[in-house]
Amino acid sequence: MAEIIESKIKMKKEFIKGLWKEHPILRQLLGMCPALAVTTSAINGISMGLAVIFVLFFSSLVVSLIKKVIPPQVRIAVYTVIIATFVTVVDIFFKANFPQISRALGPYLPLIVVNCIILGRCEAFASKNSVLVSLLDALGMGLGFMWGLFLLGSIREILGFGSLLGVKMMPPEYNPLIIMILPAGAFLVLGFLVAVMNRLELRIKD
Amino acid sequence: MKNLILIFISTVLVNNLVLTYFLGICPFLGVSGKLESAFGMGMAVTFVMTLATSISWLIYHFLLERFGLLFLEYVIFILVIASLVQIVEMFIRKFSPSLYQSLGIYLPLITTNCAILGAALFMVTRNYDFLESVVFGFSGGIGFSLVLLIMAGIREEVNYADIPYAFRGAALTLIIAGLLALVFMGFSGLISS
Amino acid sequence: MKEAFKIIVVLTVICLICAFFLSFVFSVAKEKIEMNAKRAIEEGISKLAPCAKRVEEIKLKDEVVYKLFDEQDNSVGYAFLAQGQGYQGKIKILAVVDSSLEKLEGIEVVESVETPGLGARITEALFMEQFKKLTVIPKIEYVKEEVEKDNQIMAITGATVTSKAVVNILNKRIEELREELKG
Amino acid sequence: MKEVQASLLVLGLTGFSFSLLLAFLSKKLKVKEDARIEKILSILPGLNCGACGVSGCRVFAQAVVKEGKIFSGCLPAGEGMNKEIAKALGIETSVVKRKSVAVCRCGADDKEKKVSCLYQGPKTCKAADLIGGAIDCLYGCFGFGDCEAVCPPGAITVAKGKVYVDIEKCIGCGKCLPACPSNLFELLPLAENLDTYYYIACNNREKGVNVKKVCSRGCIACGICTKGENSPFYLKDNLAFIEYKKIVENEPLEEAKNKCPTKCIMKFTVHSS
Repeated sequence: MAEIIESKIKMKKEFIKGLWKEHPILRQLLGMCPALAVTTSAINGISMGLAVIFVLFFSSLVVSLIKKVIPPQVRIAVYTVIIATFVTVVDIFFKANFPQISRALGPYLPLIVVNCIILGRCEAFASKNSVLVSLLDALGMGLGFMWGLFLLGSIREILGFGSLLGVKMMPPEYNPLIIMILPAGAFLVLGFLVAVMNRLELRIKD
Repeated sequence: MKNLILIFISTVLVNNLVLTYFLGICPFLGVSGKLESAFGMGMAVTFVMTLATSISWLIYHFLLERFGLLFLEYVIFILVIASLVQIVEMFIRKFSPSLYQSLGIYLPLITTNCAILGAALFMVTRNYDFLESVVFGFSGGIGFSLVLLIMAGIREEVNYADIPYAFRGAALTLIIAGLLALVFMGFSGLISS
Repeated sequence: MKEAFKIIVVLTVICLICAFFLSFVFSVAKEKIEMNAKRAIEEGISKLAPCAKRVEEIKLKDEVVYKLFDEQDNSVGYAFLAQGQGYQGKIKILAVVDSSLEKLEGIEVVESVETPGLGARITEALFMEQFKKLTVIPKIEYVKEEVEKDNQIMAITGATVTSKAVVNILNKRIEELREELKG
Repeated sequence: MKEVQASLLVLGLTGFSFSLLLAFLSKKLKVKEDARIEKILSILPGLNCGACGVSGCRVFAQAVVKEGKIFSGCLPAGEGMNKEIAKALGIETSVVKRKSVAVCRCGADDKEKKVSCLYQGPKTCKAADLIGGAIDCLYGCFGFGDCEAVCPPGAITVAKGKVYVDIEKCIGCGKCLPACPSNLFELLPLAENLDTYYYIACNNREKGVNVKKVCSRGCIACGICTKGENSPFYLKDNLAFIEYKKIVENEPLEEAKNKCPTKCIMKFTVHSS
């Protein structure tokens, strides 16, 4: 009985850590490329987050299942091919059912394939732990990634376009800061977000 | 010939893959701590990227377009890149263990380096011919190494500065990268094709 | 030897499984994607040329051009897709021109990856309005200050490269159309 | 259906050719490395934390294979994994126990340390030691956390100018000793039978009256602690020390701790096995 409870707590811990303690973008600094590129609006952030969750979930599932069979030399090649397959499925799915989201995400949807989170999680986690734990970890990381993207997307959208999720937020005479949409703005906003995260982490620690 | 030089300058300075397209940020933040590991990483990425774009161009034109298998695009490109990186990893491990030690975790991360796949995908959307895509891959790698070295130089200076606790480490690197991106935007008027 | 053999088998088998899985998913979704693309074009055409009721596809070289007919079935003009290299990537434009190929009914930028806030402003109505009823002969020109002739449009400040790209793409495509249709 | 065969052919062929290349190269470029290192690496958690006193897991695995024994044990892994490593190496291992714990010979915090000038140099102990003047006491702790930065398992935290060593986490690797410019750290040997230990949290070798001027918690070499019979304390150039070998039981130490006027004798207990 004790092990079941203990393993339950462990499971919960694996899931929770992705949401805050080991947040993929703000703490581990993985998956920055899409995080910076796509978050010119909150909607893009969410759809990219959803796509990442789908791909992360299924690749962790497949990787943790077949991890014993793969010889070390080909390990990266095999993992990336699996991830690429799932991303193409997502790409086709978005093109078929949500053409406008697929246009909005544009070239950055395939970049999930090389998204450091997914291979990072597969390489560091899924290839060393059991199936269920890696799935929980994948879900945790995916959700963490999504709310990170949403937060980043909404900040940049509010400052850059003066709107949130397309709804006008700012008074009309607010002229939007174009820099927020440009690459430089993305770096700066994310830099400050990581700093805020460090500050919060520090206050929790002492 | 003029067109090739144009591509080279525009990819290294104007549309730098890292600073304007956000490609390759993970190794950019991770490896830019020390100058020699940044240089090692830059050279490895340039090598892999040049080879990857040329092989991807060949596969794209002779295999994918002819059989109409465009949906295989991502899988094939990433397979090429992953295998190339695996080969580079074997070479570095065999011939310079010290560089292998300092690159450590970041060597496999080159495969997940968005810059390389990004370069291959841009080469497709901009439908360059073979020579242009080789130059594009090479200049993409050079641009990546250039920005990586600049960042490594700055960060080695920053280690001696007195930084508030919250901004230590990655947060400051991101802000430096933001300022670098602003600087590189200055180049945008350079080429008016 | 066993190690090398294992590498070859594993990688090839994984590739084959992925290939099969992908092609299966693609063949299922293929019609839907084509249907979406067609619907997007139809929507564009109906928006640009409300009077067009019937659309007829003509194959020219490898591009598709749509001949438009109104209720009385006389040709009202042509709709065509033109694409080219913008500042940062591909720009795709759907344009409708009258049957004499002299006046543009209007254009709609279908796809573009231009810098948000600058180049991306070509997708806003303000820019596209200028192309309504724009004469196309000899060819469209762009100016920085105010417009004098009726074949000129004003470029977006800060995104002259993108505006120039749009004008060039249209001119090139209309030129091609002129030879194909007249010739 | 055409796509299915075509894609099978194309992807299969590319995959096959690259796997051929990889297989061939992996054999030709085989780096002659002991297979056991890979085996150990797969057991280790792979955190590269340095708690074993070495720079990373791969280096730890290589060292363990080279020396044939587990020299300091992987702390995050805990007992279970160390036994597994031993099994993988085919050697039996005595239960991995740390032989000593680090203590800091300065227990005064910001309030107790007198500071008469405003130090604005770089916030590292090494710099403060070079420039001087951060605190009045010439032997004391600057509190800028050079030790905290270097401690592999992160056992040391510096808060309000005072060094706290988390006894459970400390693995006795001794990396903090060279890191502290005032050499305040010393490795206190852990005995089998004892679980509470005492140490003097002061390093000031000035006369008592001068110590009072710079710190309210420093050892003024009054010698009260050395008075009791067979007490392990002894005085050497105005500072109290403990002769650890002479300790039989803790009675005299506890007594001296209470009698000490400036309360600079510290105590800690070790819980884990």
